[in-house]
Amino acid sequence: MILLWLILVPFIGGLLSLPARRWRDYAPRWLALAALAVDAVLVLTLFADTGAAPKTDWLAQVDWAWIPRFGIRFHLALDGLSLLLVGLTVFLGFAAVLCSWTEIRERQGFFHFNLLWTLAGVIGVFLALDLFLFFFFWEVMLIPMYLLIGIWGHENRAYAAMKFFIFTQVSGLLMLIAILALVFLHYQTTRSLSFDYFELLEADLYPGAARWIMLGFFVAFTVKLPAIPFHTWLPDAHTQAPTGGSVLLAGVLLKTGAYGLLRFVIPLFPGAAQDFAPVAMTLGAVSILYAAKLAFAQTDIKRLIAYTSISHMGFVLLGVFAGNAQALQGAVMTMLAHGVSAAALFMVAGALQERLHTRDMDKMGGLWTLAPRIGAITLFFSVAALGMPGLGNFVGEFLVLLGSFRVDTAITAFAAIGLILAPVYALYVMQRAFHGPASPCEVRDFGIREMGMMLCLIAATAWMGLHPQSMLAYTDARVNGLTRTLAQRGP
Amino acid sequence: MASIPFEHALLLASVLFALGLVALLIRRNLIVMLMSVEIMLNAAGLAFIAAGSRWGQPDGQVMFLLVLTLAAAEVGVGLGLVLQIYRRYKTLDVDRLSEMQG
Amino acid sequence: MTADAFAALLPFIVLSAAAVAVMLAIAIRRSFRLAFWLTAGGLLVTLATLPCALSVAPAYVTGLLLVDAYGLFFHALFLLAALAVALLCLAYFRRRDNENEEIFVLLLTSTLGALLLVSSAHLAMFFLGLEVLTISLFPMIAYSVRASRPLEAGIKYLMLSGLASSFLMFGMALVYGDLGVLSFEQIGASGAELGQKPLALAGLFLILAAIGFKLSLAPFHLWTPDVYQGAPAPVTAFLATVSKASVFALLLRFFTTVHAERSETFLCVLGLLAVVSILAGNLLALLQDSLKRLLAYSSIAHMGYLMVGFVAAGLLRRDLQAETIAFYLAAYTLTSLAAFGAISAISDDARESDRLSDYTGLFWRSPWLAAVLMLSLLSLAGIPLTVGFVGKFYVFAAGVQAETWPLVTTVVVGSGIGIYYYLRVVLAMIRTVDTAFLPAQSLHPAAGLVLAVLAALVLGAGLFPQTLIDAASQTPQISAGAPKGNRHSAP
Amino acid sequence: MLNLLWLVPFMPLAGFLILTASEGRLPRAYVPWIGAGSVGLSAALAASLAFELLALAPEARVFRQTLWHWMAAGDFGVDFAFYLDALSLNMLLVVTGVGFLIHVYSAGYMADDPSMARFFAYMNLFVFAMLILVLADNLPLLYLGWEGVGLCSYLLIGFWYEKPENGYAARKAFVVTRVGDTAMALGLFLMFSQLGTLDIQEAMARASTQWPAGSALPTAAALLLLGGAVGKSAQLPLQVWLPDAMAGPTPISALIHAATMVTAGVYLIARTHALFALAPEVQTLVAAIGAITLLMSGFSALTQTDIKRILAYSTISQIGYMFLALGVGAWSAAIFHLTTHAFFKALLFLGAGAVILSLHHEQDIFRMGGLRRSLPLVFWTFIVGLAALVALPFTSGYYSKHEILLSAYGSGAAGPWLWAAGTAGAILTGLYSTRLLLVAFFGTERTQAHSHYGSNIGVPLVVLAILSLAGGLAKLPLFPALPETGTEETGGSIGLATTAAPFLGVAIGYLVYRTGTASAEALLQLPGAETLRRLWFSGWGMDWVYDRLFVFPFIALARLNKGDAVDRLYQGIVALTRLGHCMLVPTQTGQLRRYAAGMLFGAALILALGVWS
Amino acid sequence: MELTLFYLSALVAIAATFMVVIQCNTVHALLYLIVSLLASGFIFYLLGAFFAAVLEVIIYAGAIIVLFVFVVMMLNLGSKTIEQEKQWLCPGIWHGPAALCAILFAELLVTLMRSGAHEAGRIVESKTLGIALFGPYLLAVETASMLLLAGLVGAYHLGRPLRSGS
Repeated sequence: MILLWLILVPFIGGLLSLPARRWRDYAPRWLALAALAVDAVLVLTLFADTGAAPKTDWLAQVDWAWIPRFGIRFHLALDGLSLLLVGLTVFLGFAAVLCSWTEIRERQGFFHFNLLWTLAGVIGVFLALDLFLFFFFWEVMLIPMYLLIGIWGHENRAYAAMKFFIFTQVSGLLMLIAILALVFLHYQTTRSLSFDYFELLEADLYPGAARWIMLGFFVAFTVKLPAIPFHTWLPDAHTQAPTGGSVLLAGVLLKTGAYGLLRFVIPLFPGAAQDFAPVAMTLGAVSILYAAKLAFAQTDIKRLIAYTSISHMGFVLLGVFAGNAQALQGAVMTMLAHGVSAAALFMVAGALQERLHTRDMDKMGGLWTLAPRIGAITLFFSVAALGMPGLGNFVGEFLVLLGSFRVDTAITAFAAIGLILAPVYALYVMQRAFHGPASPCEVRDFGIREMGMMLCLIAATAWMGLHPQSMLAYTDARVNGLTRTLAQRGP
Repeated sequence: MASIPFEHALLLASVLFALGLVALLIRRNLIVMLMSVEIMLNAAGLAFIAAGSRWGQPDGQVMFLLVLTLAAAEVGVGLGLVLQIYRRYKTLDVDRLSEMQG
Repeated sequence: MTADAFAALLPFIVLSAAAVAVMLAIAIRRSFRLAFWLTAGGLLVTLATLPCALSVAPAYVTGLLLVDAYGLFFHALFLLAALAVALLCLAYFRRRDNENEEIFVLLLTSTLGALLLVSSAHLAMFFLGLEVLTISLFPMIAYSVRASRPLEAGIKYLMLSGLASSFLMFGMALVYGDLGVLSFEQIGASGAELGQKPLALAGLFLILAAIGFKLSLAPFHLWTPDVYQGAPAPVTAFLATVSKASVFALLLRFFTTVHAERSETFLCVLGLLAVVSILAGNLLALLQDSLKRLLAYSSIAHMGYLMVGFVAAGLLRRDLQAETIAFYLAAYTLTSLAAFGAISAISDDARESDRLSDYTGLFWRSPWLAAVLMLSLLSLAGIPLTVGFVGKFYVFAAGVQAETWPLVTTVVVGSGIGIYYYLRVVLAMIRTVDTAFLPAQSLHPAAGLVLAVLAALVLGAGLFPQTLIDAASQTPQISAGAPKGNRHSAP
Repeated sequence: MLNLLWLVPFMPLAGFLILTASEGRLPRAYVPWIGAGSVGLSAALAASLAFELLALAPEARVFRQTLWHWMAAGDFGVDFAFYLDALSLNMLLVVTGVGFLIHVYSAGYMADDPSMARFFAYMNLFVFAMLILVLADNLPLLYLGWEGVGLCSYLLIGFWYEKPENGYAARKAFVVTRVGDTAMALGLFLMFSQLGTLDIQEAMARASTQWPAGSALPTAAALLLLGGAVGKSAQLPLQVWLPDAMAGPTPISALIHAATMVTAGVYLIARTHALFALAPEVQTLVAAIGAITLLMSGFSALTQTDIKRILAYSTISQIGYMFLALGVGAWSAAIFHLTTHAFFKALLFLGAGAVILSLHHEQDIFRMGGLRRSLPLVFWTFIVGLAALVALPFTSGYYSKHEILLSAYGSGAAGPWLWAAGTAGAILTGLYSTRLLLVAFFGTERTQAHSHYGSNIGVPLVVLAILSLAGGLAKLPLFPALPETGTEETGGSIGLATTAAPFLGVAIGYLVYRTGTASAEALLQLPGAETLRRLWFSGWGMDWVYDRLFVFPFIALARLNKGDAVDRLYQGIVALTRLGHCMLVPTQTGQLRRYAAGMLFGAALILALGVWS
Repeated sequence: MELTLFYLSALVAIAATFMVVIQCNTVHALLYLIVSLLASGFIFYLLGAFFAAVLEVIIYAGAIIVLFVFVVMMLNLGSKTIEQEKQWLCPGIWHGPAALCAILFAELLVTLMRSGAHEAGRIVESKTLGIALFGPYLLAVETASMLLLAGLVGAYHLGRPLRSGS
């Protein structure tokens, strides 16, 4: 039941924050915080419950009949991987609410409604173990996010929102087709119609079918991830979204794609995934480099950060398809660490836009003098983004490369060039926005609220870098299971 | 009565049908267009009669009666509409009635 | 007449009586409200007689009508839709001095036509039902005779409908001429050697052309946008839902009973029509600025999706076909009613609001109305949470199971394009404009009631579709005497 | 007591955290106390640890401390663990000792800078990272320190961020070293994938047993590690960043870009010497790199006019010696030279800093002159430093460099060539050192010097001068961390020539610059000399080449594809859809008769399909 | 004999219909249409459908066409419209529609030719027809009444003059 509440709390909170605006202007955001706090308590309870126990199996489950006609069940379950990602979602939910505190002045009730519903959808994605339910949440989270971009976004919001929606929706349909194909093939052999994850894990597919079905899933997830060549929605969406939206997009929504790869593509189609691994890994490596190069070329700071996200997600793709324990754990760590660091960078970019009314780095410069706190925080997260050891991103990237090196030396060496390109763009941001002579204007530095939030993010990043084992332990069992699956059912 | 080739009757119906179609397509006068619809319906009726007489069943004639009913009703409504249109547009030119497009 | 036959006929009798009663009432005293209440009462009583009819189903009445569960499902649907349209009319026709009461008579007769159509078991009844429906629709479409657009729409529909009727009759004559029988079942009995009966086959294709016109399948779709746009909004709602759904329901009954789907050619033609409709409808809607035209084009596309479901499910299993069609039609009816209802609610017989600019910022002017419209658009786009998604899920399920990949691909492409224009409307509605100059929309309570109920149904059936699925799937037996053998052993 | 090892690095970290958290609101007087004090405590602790460790038997001089389990995945697992042996102890002492002195010096040097707290914070962070580097028990942790010092280097080079060129230099330093680091990371991956561990000692042990000497795997691994080393230690071909790195405050140049960080590459190779020993070709390559680098940068140093750039090239050159030593297997000689170099190069930089401070940030030696009178303390300590650099007998540099050159000579076939290069380099060293001394400290006073430095500048200079002189007497107890290399007695003539070479350089320098710059300018009139000077001045044009090979193409490519070519694909789809729309819309003419024709067409079509199929 | 009559009246029907298509004067066109319908009625008779033949003459030619005549006279279309019709009927616009119709006709023709040869002309007594109408087709008749009701109400609504004002 606790799993259901995890989804329902933000859902109800969102509904409540709609009318709350009439009561007080600030009521919606406090309500949102309250809802998130309740969710956080739930997540912490789950962490506490599982802290001591061996993290091997599913920690909690909800399983009800939903649409018996198709054997669709309302099946939620949680393992270490889900738990971490749900934790990340709630954590960044706080960040998203807090960074919208002053930015969003109009239609606060509806804003927080959408924010919370997006979170509910994402949590649903991380918990759903019925493929139909998964798809359901997968799509449901799009609409509020679409509205977030479309209503509170920046100058080109309509285009960006549309692009975001169409990309994810069309790829989602491909996934739906793949899900159905999987279900019906399974039905043909077993005569039992079911969308249940565990049952479909046993599906016996002939390799040709498995390859195509796997591709359907793969495309949906790589669009969301995103990887070259399906990435072009992301720079627009991230750039145009309000800060809270960008935080959720970069921090959480992208992770759903990676989660899908880990949860579905690899376990359901181990053989096909292994056959496909060289292509996928190449895509990952190309994403890393190509996006890094594009990031360097940007002058719009949010766009730049958006491209860095693509670059980092390339590591995830690489890691997932490398498929050994190191690479998979690295992919998970990259997801978590990138979630935090990219969210923080978007918050900085949002803060800058709120203060300077521009995102063009050519119009910035010398901000360090004017706002040293913003500078220091940007520096920290730029450095995190470029993979500084001791911070979370490094652990992820290092493990990914470590693992993938065993699988494919050439691709890994190619991908490692990304380590060189990362400082090129990351430090370029610092140079253009913060270094250089100061302009004579006044810029409000971060206040207590923003610093508190940022310090939490910093602490999280450093914690992930210095003691990643505390998180890796949660996914250890799942990753071992995956490697075992790959070893047994691989080609 | 001597037998008449069924196919020839149908052929006649087809010719009439096609002629009605041509009329519908090339005439711009609304009343004539309504007339051409009548021609086509009549052709269909003829086909029914022919079919009924091939099988020696009353069903063909029943269907013809229904066609007749439809034709009457349609002409009633259609002419009412044409009247309104003429009042409004002062013309029966169907091509003038293309305000909505695109 | 036996008691059973009477029971089976009861809905038709009550409905006809209601029509006559309303006419008489109008003749005695013109009162819009009275006419409305009589109509609503008539529809409700008819609805109440359905269980009575169901108790004797399936029952042939004089060989012309077959009252079975399949038909009764649609009866209920159409009666409810007609009730909704009646309520919308109450809200729409505000100028009560204009002798507007006839609309209710016509509404009742056209509903009767639809009911007859779906229950028909004989070409004569097929024809009559269709014509009762159509003849009633002519004056309904041209109802607001003071305006030019309704007249234009009316004459277009009348002429083209006459043309279609001619095709239909000619086709029927050919079928009859070749086979000598008129009832569906008898045609089906001699359907085995349909290949050796070129005349009958040609007749069936001509009938298909007429049905294609009514369903506005491309290339018979050209009339659709003009008529949708020109007709008063409640009439458009009726036209889009009851008229289409009844013809499609009949199409299924007719073509399956005569075993047309055994012919590969036939399925190919239907598939082709589906593909062309999907592409043409979606492409035409792409940049459309009139919401009613946009929805008209979208309905073309939807008929294409439905046809995909028809073809695909037809390849598999008959009950699945009926279930798919029934569910999709119900979903489509609900959704379209909501969409046109929303349009109707902000229009009246003095002014039709169908330009996209009329909807700019609607979300901020009257949020609930906009929310309903948004919901219905999302449902049309097939986004989860809505019943439209489940409908599309059915289509995909059938398509995937039958492995009709070209059709499935087309549906995906069409959906992708579709999202664009649905979201364009959504974007217009959420555009933030200075609302001070725009009047808040006042909502007539009748329209408000209809929209609230419809929105609740769209959401409710989207979240918990099992009830509707049960209703739709308990109607698999289209007619007695259907052969038991199935082409495929798949579900 | 040894258990307090963890405090050594964490003391500076604490300093960093305190200084950062204070956000510059701490009273200025406290800042140096925290900054230098934390390092001082570390140094004291390191010294006491040294006593304790050295009290043990040589074989037992190993201490391992695991702080926590860092990360594990599958069969991979590393701890956050420190490893203290003679080698790391040596580095520990150098880093904390020299670091402390430079911190003290900085308190004076940066006294007027508004961002002093930030400066000390970065410095402390650097010391922390450097200590992690040298203490790391495993390669990932070493990599943490390795990247950490790189980051601090970046931060400190770009410390004065208002000037864009400083930022450029900082980024250049980071990116160029990152190239090497990436190679090193790949080396790590290779080692893990083949050896199954990244624990240094364990990996070395496994490599020695699993890999035959001279086979491909150790060669590849050693090559990749070498990539990291040349990046960090500014050796060919990645030396281009170091001269530019002089943009930072001078104490930084002393601490990071002379004494400690740049020698990390030497430390790395010494740490993994077992691996390099398995790859003789790579070892030869190391020696060759060292030899070529020391010569090339010696020539470059000859032509520089900026006092810090002269010292920077000199640093590159001296690290070249260390590489030479590593390449010929003289491990302890390399570390020995590393240590002495830390003393005298820190001294030189600090001296140069004092000069620069006195001359209001004037760095061109040709605008100096006559400083021996205005800055006597600096002058004398500078002379000591230069003497050690030139390796005049009885200075520390003499012992270490002598050992290197003799080892080089005795190292097989290529030995004499390496020796010759090293000796030539020694001549060059003498030459440019003399040039620097004569031009800057003698002659007429061209810029008025204001000596206003206090004791916290003077004391470190004196201490370092003493160390530079006497440091060579200490016999570093590096066994068994590094294998003993018995310096076999080579012929006396070689030893004599080695000793004499610096004198030759000094003599030439004296002849040329005795009377100011006139004779040097005369030399430039020789044919080709100006071209050569420009080539040397620009560091052999490596920047020019790299710009054209990598930087410009990358920027051009980035600019060209700013809008993302892949997006065109999707724009194409959009355009196609719109085209479809535009082609279909004309069918909706609104004309009834055309609609009828459309229907007729449709009917004819499906009938045709039905009839003819 | 009957066959000859059949072909003769078929010829008349076709010719009259053709004249409807090309006749510019609406009233003349209507007259041609009556001729065509009468010819059809005669064919019905030849085919043995006497009742239908009678209805064809009475209802089609007698009632429906008269309705047309009324409207034409009500609208009082003068000679101006005839001129206009002539302009509209310029030869250019024939090609497309005629070609399309020809194609459709050709398709029907091919189908007809494939279907083989069958005889028609069996007499169906009016009594049989009556029994059918009030037996199995009872519901159809009832429904036809609803059809007419709808047509009636619709024609009433559309055809009445608009009240001025409001």
